This record gives sequence, C-alpha cells and structure tokens, in this order.
Amino acid sequence: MGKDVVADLKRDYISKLLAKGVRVDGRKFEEMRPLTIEVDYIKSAEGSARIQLGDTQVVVGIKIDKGEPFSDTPNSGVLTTNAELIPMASETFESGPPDEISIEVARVVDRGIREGHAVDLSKMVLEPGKAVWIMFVDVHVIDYDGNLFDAANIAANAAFKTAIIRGSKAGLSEDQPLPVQHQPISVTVVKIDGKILVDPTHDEERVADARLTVATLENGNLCAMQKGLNGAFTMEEVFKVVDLSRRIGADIRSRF
Amino acid sequence: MGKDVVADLKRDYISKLLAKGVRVDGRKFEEMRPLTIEVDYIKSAEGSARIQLGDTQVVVGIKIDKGEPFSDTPNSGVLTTNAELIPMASETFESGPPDEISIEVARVVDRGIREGHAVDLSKMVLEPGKAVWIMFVDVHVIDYDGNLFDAANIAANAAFKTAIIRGSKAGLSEDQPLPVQHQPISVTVVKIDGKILVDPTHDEERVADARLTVATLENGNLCAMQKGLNGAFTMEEVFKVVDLSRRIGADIRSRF
Amino acid sequence: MGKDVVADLKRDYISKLLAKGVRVDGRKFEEMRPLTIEVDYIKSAEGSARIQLGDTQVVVGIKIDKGEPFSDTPNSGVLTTNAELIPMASETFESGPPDEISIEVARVVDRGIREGHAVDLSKMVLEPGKAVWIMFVDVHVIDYDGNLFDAANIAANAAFKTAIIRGSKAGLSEDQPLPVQHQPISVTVVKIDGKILVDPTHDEERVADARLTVATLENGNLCAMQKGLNGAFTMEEVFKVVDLSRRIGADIRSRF
Amino acid sequence: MGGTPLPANVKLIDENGRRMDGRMPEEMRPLKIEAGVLKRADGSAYVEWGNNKVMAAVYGPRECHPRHLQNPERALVQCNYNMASFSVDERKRPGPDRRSHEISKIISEALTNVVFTEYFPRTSIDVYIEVLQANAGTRCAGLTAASVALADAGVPMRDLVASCAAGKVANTVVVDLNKEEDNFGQADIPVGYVPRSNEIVLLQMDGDLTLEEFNKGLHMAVDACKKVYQIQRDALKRRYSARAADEDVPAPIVEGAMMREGQ
Amino acid sequence: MGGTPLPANVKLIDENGRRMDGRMPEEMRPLKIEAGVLKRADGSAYVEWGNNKVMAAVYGPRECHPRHLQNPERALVQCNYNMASFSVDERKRPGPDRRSHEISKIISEALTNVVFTEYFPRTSIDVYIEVLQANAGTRCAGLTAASVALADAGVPMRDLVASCAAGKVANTVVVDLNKEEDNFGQADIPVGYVPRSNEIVLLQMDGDLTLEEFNKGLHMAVDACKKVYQIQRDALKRRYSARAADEDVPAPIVEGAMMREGQ
Amino acid sequence: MGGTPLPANVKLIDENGRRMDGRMPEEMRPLKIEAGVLKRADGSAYVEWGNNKVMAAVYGPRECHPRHLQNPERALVQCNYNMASFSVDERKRPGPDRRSHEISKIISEALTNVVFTEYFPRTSIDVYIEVLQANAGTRCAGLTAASVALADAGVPMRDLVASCAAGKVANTVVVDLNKEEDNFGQADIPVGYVPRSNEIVLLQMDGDLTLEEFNKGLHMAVDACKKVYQIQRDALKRRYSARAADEDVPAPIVEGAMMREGQ
Repeated sequence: MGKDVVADLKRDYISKLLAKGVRVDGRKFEEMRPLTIEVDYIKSAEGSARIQLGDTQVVVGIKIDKGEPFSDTPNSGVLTTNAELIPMASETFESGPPDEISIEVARVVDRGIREGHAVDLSKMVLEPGKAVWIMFVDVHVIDYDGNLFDAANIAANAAFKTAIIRGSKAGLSEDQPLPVQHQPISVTVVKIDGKILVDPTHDEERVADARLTVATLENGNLCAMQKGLNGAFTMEEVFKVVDLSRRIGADIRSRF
Repeated sequence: MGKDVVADLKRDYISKLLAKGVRVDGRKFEEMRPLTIEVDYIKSAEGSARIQLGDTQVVVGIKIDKGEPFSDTPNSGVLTTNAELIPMASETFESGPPDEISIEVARVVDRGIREGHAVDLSKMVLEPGKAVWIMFVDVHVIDYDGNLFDAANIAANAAFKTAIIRGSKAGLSEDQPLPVQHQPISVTVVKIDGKILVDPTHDEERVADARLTVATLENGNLCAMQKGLNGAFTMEEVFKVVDLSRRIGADIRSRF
Repeated sequence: MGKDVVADLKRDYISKLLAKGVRVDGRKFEEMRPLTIEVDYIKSAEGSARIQLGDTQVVVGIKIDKGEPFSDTPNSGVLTTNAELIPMASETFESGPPDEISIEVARVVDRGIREGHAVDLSKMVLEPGKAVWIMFVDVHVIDYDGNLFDAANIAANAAFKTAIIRGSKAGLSEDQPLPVQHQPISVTVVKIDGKILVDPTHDEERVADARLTVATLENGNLCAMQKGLNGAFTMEEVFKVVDLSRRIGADIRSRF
Repeated sequence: MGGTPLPANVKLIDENGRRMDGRMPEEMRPLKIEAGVLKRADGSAYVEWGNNKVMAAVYGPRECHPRHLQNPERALVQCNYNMASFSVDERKRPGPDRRSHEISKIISEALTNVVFTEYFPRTSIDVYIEVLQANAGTRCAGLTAASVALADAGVPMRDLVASCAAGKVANTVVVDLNKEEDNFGQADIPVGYVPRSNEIVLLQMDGDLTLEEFNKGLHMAVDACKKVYQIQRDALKRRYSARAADEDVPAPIVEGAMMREGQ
Repeated sequence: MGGTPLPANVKLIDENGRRMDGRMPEEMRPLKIEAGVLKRADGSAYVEWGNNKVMAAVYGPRECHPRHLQNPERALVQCNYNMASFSVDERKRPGPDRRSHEISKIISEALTNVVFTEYFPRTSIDVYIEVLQANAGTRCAGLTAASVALADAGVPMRDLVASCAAGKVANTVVVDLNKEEDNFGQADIPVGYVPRSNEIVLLQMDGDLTLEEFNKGLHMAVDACKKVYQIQRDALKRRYSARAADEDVPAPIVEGAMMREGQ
Repeated sequence: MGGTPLPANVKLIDENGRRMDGRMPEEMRPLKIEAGVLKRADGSAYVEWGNNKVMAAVYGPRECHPRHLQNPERALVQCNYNMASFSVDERKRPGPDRRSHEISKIISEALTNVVFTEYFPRTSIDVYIEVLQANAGTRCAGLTAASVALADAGVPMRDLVASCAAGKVANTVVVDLNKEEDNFGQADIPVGYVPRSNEIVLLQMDGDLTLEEFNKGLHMAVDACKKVYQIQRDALKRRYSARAADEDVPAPIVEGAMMREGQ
C-alpha cells in the first residue's frame, strides 16, 4: 500500500502542475529533454552510440556477422533487434528472460528502423540465398528515466551513421560503411488528464493514462506507430501526435 | 480447505449414485458420451479434426513438412506428438512449458498411433537417410471435461483420414494422401469404489482411484496401454478393461 | 531460525575441538579422508570411475563422440565438463538447471584438467577443422559430505586412466586409449578460526570462513586455483596451501 | 510489412478497383461471431473472420496469481494471445514468442479500458485467445472475440471494444487486409475502437503512409469497427435469448447492462 | 517398440528356446539389491539388474515445496527419475525429458499406493532414482529400488512394490527384456505389483499383442515380480541385521512392520 | 589460458623487456574511475581500464527477494556480472552463461568480506556489473568498480576491495594482461585485495606456473592492487567534493568513514 500512496501523491502533484500548464521538470508540454549523443563509444562493436535523454541513458551496439538469410528473403540481410532492460538501470527491472516491457521496446524500435528502411538490407547480401550480413541491434538501457522507445530509436539511428561492415568477417579485404538510407525517428507522448506530453519521464509514464509512439521519415511519411497503456486517444489526438512527431522528428534528425 | 470440502461432497454424491448403478450424467458404466467429429476443420493444417466428446472439445492439427530422418531410422518418416493443455480449456491448466499431465497425454496418444502403426512411416521417405516427411500431431484441448486420452486419440485418427502430404513442400508437383493403414483406438476407464466406468468426465476423474487406457486395432490386438493414478487394478479388472476396449473401440472405429 | 541455531551449535562444537587441535572426525588438520577408487564402473561410458572420499561419493562418466571443433581451435579435440549436484546427494540440492554451486564445481574441475593438460587434445583430431573427438566429463554426485572439488577432480583423473576412444563411433576399425599425459590433482582446504583444514566435510564447509583449491602437476607446477567463500587469506596462508597441495597431490597421484 | 516483392501475376487491385478476393477497398471480409461456445470457461466467443478462426475464453474475476501482481484497487485484465502450431502454413513452435507477448500486452491494455476493474480489487480477469487458423488480422479478430467473451462471462463493461485494421495495398487504402494483402501490401493499421466513447484503445502501424493516407486509413478502420460492433452485439443478443430460454441459467449482468446502455 | 529391423545374424530365440543371453523365456536377469548405500539420504537402495545400475534415495517425510502442492490430509510421494548422461551409448543431455517426466509420474503413483500417506499430512516424501547404467527395464529397476529405499528410510508402507516387465520377442512371450530384445522385440509390458494385495499399480504396454499373448505376458510379469519381491525382502533383512548390530542406529519402524506382516 | 598458438610475427615481450603495448612487466594499463555516474541506482561507478569499459551499480540495502534467501542476521551481497552482447568481437548471446555465474559468485564473496552486512539483517545489497567493452581483466575491473559503487551508495564498509591480475607471458611474470597477452599467454592470476587488512579475498589461477613464478606473480598483483586502491579513493574524494558542493545532497556515511579511516 505504501507504494500506492506515494504513487497517488505523485499523481496529484503532477496533475496540479499540469493544470497550471507546467511539468515537474519545468518543460513545456511539447518539449524534449536535453539530448547528448556519443557515437563509436564501443570499439568491440561495428557501430555504437551512447545517448543521454534527460536522465535516461542508453547504449546501443551494432554487431554485424556473416550468416544465412531467411529462406523467404534470400536477397536480404537480416536485422535483429534486442533490448536488455538490465536491473542496473532501475529498481523495477529484473534479471532473467526479457519481460513484456523489454519485448515491446525491442519490437517498437525494430518496427521503426525496419519499416522506415533505415538500412538498405538488399545491399547486405554476400551470396543470394546463401550468405548475408546479419545485423544485431542491441539496446542496453543503463539508466532509466522514461521514454525508452525514443532513446533507443535515436541511439540506433546514431549508431548506424558510423557503423562499418568488417570485410574480414567474410574473408573480404575491405570494410564498407553500413548502407544507411533513411532516418526513421520516433517521438513518444503520454496523455495525462487529457494533456499530451512529449518525451515523458519515468514519473510521468507511471501516472500516464495512455502512450503513443509515432515514427516518421525525412519526407514526413509515417512508418511505425504503437499505442500503449490502458487509456484511449480520440482521433483528433492521434492526428495531433502524428503532427508533433513529424515536427520534432525533423528537429532530432538535424542533430545527426 | 474449501476446495477439499467441495471435492469430498462431490465424491460422496458420485459414490452414492454409483452404489445405485447410476452415473451423474445418467450414463451406463460402460457407455461413452456423445461424440461428434468434424474433419478438415483447419485449412492451414495438412489434416485436422475437431471433436466433441461430451463437453470435452479437442482440435488436432497435422502438419507435415520436409525434414531429416533420425540417424537410426533412415528409412522412416518422423512422427512427433505434442499436446497443449492450454489454460482456455480449464481453470486447472496453466500457461507455460508442458506439465506432467500434457506430457502424459502426448505420450499416451503417441504410443497408440505409433505402436498401432496408424500411419505407414516407411512410405514417408523422400530420400533414404537424407529427407523424409516429418509429421507433427498437435493436440489442442480447448474445453476440458475429462478423458483427454480418448478424445485426442480419436481426433488424431480422424485427422489422419483426410490428411494430405503437400508435394509443393518438397518441390513435388503432386499431393498425396497420408499413408494411413490402421486405426488404433484407445478406450479409457476409471475405477471408483471398485466400479469400472468408461469415458470418465472431469468430476469422475478427480475422485477416481485408478485409471486405465487400452488401445486396440481392427484385428482386436492390443497396441498400447497406460495405467494412471494412485489406485490399483486386479488382473481380472485389467482383462475386463481390455475386453471393453476391444468392443467399444470397434464401435468408435465404425464411426469414421 | 531453527536451522541457524543448529548451525551455531555446530560451529561452536567444531571450534572448540579445533582449539584443541582436533577435527570432529578425529583427523589431523592436513589429513585427507579415506579414499577408494573403482574404475570402469559404467560400461555405457567410454571411461568412468566411482570414488568415495569419506562419505562423499562421486561417479564420473566420460563420453567421447565424434563432432566438430571450435572454429578458433581447428586442431584440438573438445573438452566439456558438467557437474550434476542431483537432489539424491543432499537435502540441500534441488532439481532443475545447474545452480551456482554446480557451475563452480564444473568450472573448477574443468580448469584443473584443462590447464593441467590432463588429456592431449591435439591428439583427438580426426580431420583438422572438420572432425574431432568431443569429450564430455560428467560429474554425478550421489552422496555429498563435502569437498566436491577434489572428489570430482580425482574421479575425473581416474576415469581418464582407463578411458578408450571407440573407433566405431567414427567409422574406424580400432579403439585407442585416451591420450592421457598429465595428472593435475587438486587439493582443497577451508579456513576455520584461522586454522587451515584439508579435505573439509560438509559440516566443516558450512562453518568455514574461506576455501582454497589448488591443483598441481607431477613436476610441482601449479595449474589451477580457486578461492571461495566470504573469508580472506593472507599471502602466507596462500603459500602454505600451495605447499600442502603439492605434497598431498603427490600422495594422491601415487594411488592411481 | 513483409517487404516480399509482389509476384508478377498477382494484382492486388484490379481495373475495377476490386481486391484479389473481390472486395471493394472499404469492404470487410465476412465475419461470424458466436458467444458462449465453451462449457468450462466463464465466458467464451468464437470468431470466423475471412479465413481466420479464433476462440476466446474468459476466467474470472478470480484470485490473482502470482500474488505480487495483485492490485489492491482494481482487477487485472491479463490477456494471453496464442497461435496454435497448426494455424499457419509452416508449423509454429508451441509457446509464446516475442510477437505474441506484444500482442497479449496491447490487447490486455485495450480491454482494461472498458472493464469496470474497480469493482473487483485484487482479482485477475484472465482472457485467453487461441488462433486456430490464421489469415492476417488475428489480433483484431482476437480482440473482437475477447470483448464478446468478457460480456458472455458477465464481466461489467463500459462498452465492447470492436477491432479492425486498415492498410495500404497497391497504393490504395483499404480495410481488413487478408494474408496476401498483408504479405505484399505497403502498410497495416490495426485499430481497437470503443464506439460509445468514440475513442481508440489499440493502435499500431507499420509500413509507409503519407499523412493523408494515414488519416484516410484511420477513418476507414473506425468505420469498419462500427460494423464489427454491430455483429458483436447481435451475437450477444442471440446468446442472451438462448440463455433466457434455458431457465437454469440466470441472465448475465453485463448483457442486461449492455442492452440497456447500448440502445 | 523401436521397430528397428532385426539384423540378419541376430537370433532372439534359438532352436532350444533360449534367448540371446542364454535365458529361458520366464527367466529374469540376475538381480542384486543392496539397501542403505548412501549416507546423506534418509533411505537408499542400489540395484544391479542385468546390465542396469540404478540408485534410489528417499528424503522425508519433510516440508513440502512448493507450498501450493501441500495436501492437508496426506503426504505427497514425489518421484524424480533421471538418467545420468553417461548411462546410455550416445550421451544424453542432462536434465529431464518427456520420457523421464512420464516415468516419474507413474512411479510416484505406484509408490503412493503402498505408503501410509495419511500419517504425514502436508509433507513430501521425495524419491530420487538415478539410472547410472541403462540396459532396458530401468523403470522397473527404479521402482524396485525405490520401494526398498522407502523401507530403508523407515517410511510406513502397506507392502513393497515389486516390478518387472514381460514382453514379446520373436513371437515368444518372455520376461525382463534386455536392451537387444527391447530394440528388436515386438512388445513390452512393464508391471508394478503389490504382492500382499495381489494388485497391479503400474502397467504400461506398447507393441503388438494378441489377447492371449497379453494375458500370458501379464501372468509371467506378475510371477517375476514375486521373485523380485523376495530379493527386495532379503536386502532389507540384511540391512536390518547390519543395523541391529550397530547399537547407535535404531531399528527402522517399517522393517519391523514389514517383517511381521510379510511372513 | 586460451592455448592459442602465438602467431609468428607477434612478440609478447621485446628485447627491451617491453610488452606489446609498450608497458613494463609491473606496469598497469591506464585506469580511470568515476563515481556516481547513474541517476537511478543508489550508487554507481564507471571504470575505463585499458580498453575495458565497465559500469557498476548498487541498489540497497533493500528487501531481499526471493524471501527464502533472506538471512536473519545479515545482509546478502548479491553481485550480477554481465557482459553486453556487443562487448566482445563475436556477438555474445544476451543472458548469463556459466562463466558469468562463476564470476558473479566470487565477486559477491569478495565484496561480502568488506561490507558490514550485520548492520542490515534480512536485506539484500544488489551489485550489478555491466561489461560494455571487454579487453581482458573484466572481473578485476568489475570488482574494482563495484567497490567504488558500494561506497558511493553509502554502504558501510571496512575497506574497499582493489583488484588486479598478474600473469605469465613469454615466460615473464607481468601484471594486468591485455587481450592479446591473455589469448597467447601462459598463466593468469586475478586477485582481489583488501589493503587495510592486507588480505586476499578473490584469487583464481589458470595456466602453468612454477612455485617461484606464482609467488612473484602474487606479490606483483598485490602491489598493483595498491595502486588501484589509490585511484579508487581519488574517485571517491572527487565524488565527495562534488556532492558536498551541492547542498541538496547529504554527505554519504561511508565516504566520511572511509576518508577518516583510510588516511
């Protein structure tokens, strides 16, 4: 019960401030937290980025190895996205097999970069039907203060930028850059008391009614979307969030 | 404790009726419940049947794919039987890896159809030692009111009848029927207060002392048997159940 | 709490005796328990030994099958060590996946025989890079009264002695003896009240402050070491244990 | 979307604007719903939707396991979406994969929105969805079936959730993609909709859509959901009549409520 | 049965009616039982039966874990049958498989039949069977060993369970199949038998048997069980004498009872 | 040791006695430690040691899960050592393997030695070590980082554990092996050392060493640990100053104690 009492108090506090148009950390409703990006952070990876979005810290490492294509896509490299919400990052994460939350994070990040064709997988074929490059995108959350979807999405996009394919792993003499073609950027909002807040903190997520993540491309097109939590959105709210995502996504994209 | 009190009352009720020669649902001791069979129910499967035995409902789907034989049986297709006692079917089933009950169901059903040579596995070889047809018999229990052994056995036999091997799965131009050769039918009894009851309901199973499943062939031969629960059978009782199984099995077989 | 009271009493009893220079079973501090070794105990294994060290009983079985080498060691057979601390052996062992204790036992036994080059893996190659002999060392603890490290190490060394590689498993006409070259023997001590005790019983292990295992070779060289438990050793104590291990290890080695 | 290239001979939309199976863009596949099809479960529903066959069962409100998941103020709606191993062309290994975990989660969230969870603190309302035959759109079919099963179980609800997807095939926005359209299409937008509040409780999207296409698709999906809703209510009415005819069975609380409120 | 075709040079039954290892049809393989072979367990037994080597250990009655399995009226007899990875020709992956789960279950049920479980409500009596060397018939050997281990642990029992299989090889009904007979044979009937009640508590069958063959096989298996029973009792007598000689160890309750009742 | 044969062109020790990366035998790789790098954890530390990048976080003392592990007299120090899948050349499958289980165990034991566990009965102090980039010596780097993270969390400790390995390469005893030296070397001796008690709390060895080599190696490792200790204390001092400057944050208990006692 103690936990719930605290949660109730937090909710009251957040609500009262929101009623005055203010967020706990002083941000505007449609404002992202400060973002810092460090690429090529992990030398053992073929690509990597460590990003800090407010107090959320995520390391993404890209590993690219030679392997076999799926039988139904002989002319395509393979993309696999995995997220580890390790217990280091939050007292609410536990060791063990991926739970629902880390699976959802991995799948939503994957959806964004896959459907947005961030990487041209057709250029990652060594021998059609036999050998292709397998790319693992591993999301390692080390400090958790909300909005893992966007933190991981941005980190993955940043890591792609400088990633290389090591020729030596397939007996080739030369390395090549990862064939990056798009930057599908996701923007996540939560809805609290009917208000739409961009880039929620952990506290905001905990009291939120509903969550919506929208990923867009350079041309403004939509490539992925995920609604979460028990609350609902009106159609107008959905269109508003789509608009927000296109606008803020362009801002973020300009940071790379 | 509440659960046990209810169980005790149920036992008393069942016992009192049995003493008068009556079962709770009005059946005779050696009478099966009404049986309905619908074949080819699942179009995505190579063979299927949905059967209803009283209030027990089972769907069996047969999948047949190209694969490798076991190294010690190069001239034989592969039969794998799996049972999923999904939580939809009963408040007593849980999600997760197969428990002892679903393993026993799968193994007893498998024993019947394997030892009774329901399907001629020697005719399911594409290239000896290299490529054979792998047949998965998946038992999906969706409503559970006792006697899964027989429900699943009958459903499997029914599904075999109309199953086809899809040539396209091995680059062949023609489909072929599954090489069915026998119909090993199992009949299950429980023993309560020394009485032998055919085709037990869930309530009868729960208060039963012992259980015996016997599978027989068209020629009256025995091909599989499984005794369960903590109680015991005399040799005479075993012979009686074998006799029952041969008789009732012939009835069921005539239904196909 | 009851368990802890008993543990405290046991600790007091052991401590009082140690203060007088005596161990509960009457042994000297640097004395091993009686050791009996039976080799070729398991006919289904390529090598085996059942050993009894005091009341600790361990069966080690060696299985040797044809397989593929690791890609980074194409000219070497493969050694895999596994320990099963089955619940038969102690009320403190549980069924299920290997826990930390059995993993540590397996890894320390493995370290001794691998780093001590007990078996010449370079002679277990059938076709470089393609086919080698895979040797499984399976440690089965059936009665547990402490010091599994040494019991398992000795059993493994004993099993190697008479193990054969069955040519028939690779289509060869002749069997060959396992290419044994060294006998890395481990000796384990615990520290209780500042005293160093060789070959601890289960009771001694439970009240011990620290544990140290040292494996040595015929020439007196060291090949493996593992410190355990929450206590500490001074450097002088470490050197003393190394000396003990070399001396006692030579004794044990003479038993083969 | 799968990204599989379209075979040369396949036309997803023909010269008359008709789809492979003859439907017009805004036309759903045939949908049949039957409530109360299982004996053991507290509530159940069976859905045949095009070539999908989906069963839903509800148990609860009942004691919540494991205990640490109990919420002292509300019931927990826990959905378990599962595909039978024979429901797809290539046999699926039994047991949950990452996809089914995700779908279970978003369906649980969508259903929680409409259940009066505050009436049953500390309990669990368990919803099991079994896909017996799959042909694209199973999460919408599952959510649609689950809503009916909850009502059949007498679980008090604000409304039913109706669900249908929109999508894009051959540059045309359509509703309710079938398997070929899903494989060779350009986008998919599964939607879960609550008619009485006019709100969206499940929403996903993948593929490539302009803003205009998305807007059109969302509207078309919601319109389709309204048709689904009518079929859900008809199924519950039939079930209610059947039950009322049988004197032994008391009328379920929620259906009464539903009928009153839904008119 | 394996269904492996019989190699040309193998004769399962020779012209004199003798089996590959020289036995007559109704003849068991040599069986040795030793009780009380482990220090840590509350009771134990070691069985060498032909080329099988099987160890059984008993812990309990003790607190039952997990709690939700506790029965407020009786003890739970939980058997865990396990094959050591080196017990068979091709190394077996450690850990339980479906076969061992099934065998654990039917042995638990057979043993429960003879234990006075009502004396120890809420507890668990844990039986561990380890097959160290396997040569067909390990479930019978395990059940036979487990009964003796239970008695050695002082667990009060109505009787011991004795176990042996019958089967059919080369169209002949025989008892106690060895590995080759199991591989190339036609049927197997493992039986667990309680001599004092003259009842069957474990029974399986696979293969192909006429009614007559089955009847003959079951009778032969039961006769073999009676021989097994005698060897079990001898082992317990030896154990009892050894214990009695050692003043420190009190005579186990059950052996006294056994001896009295068993005469 | 790996036992990989040394490529012909690689010289582990050159004619001047210098190692591949230019170090002398007793010279450690550059070591940087920063305390308090994570917001959510109660304490944290980041270590860059040569090409290793290791993060440690501490949560607790807090309620101990699962309950049955609770010790009524002391806190349980539970370390979880994990390598990120991208921390090594060939991607590592996520999740613990046998190696990480062993390392977690010995680091837990080493840390327990210095924590006043008796102050916090029934609780758990959870230590998480994440290896983000690995280059030999990660267990020493992890233990070193974990000690600082514990102090940063205000967990009362007798002292810090400092850790460094010695080893043998090209028949020369050296400290702090890098990846090439680890792959092609002859022995490795990871050591965890408590300076104030002058005791060893973590010790492993593998490879081939004469008695003399081992003695020399152990002394060299301990000397290196003393240097590590100084760098740990400097990191904590910086952290303490930074915190003291920030009025909102109270000075951590243990750092105060540490400073006093450590001088």
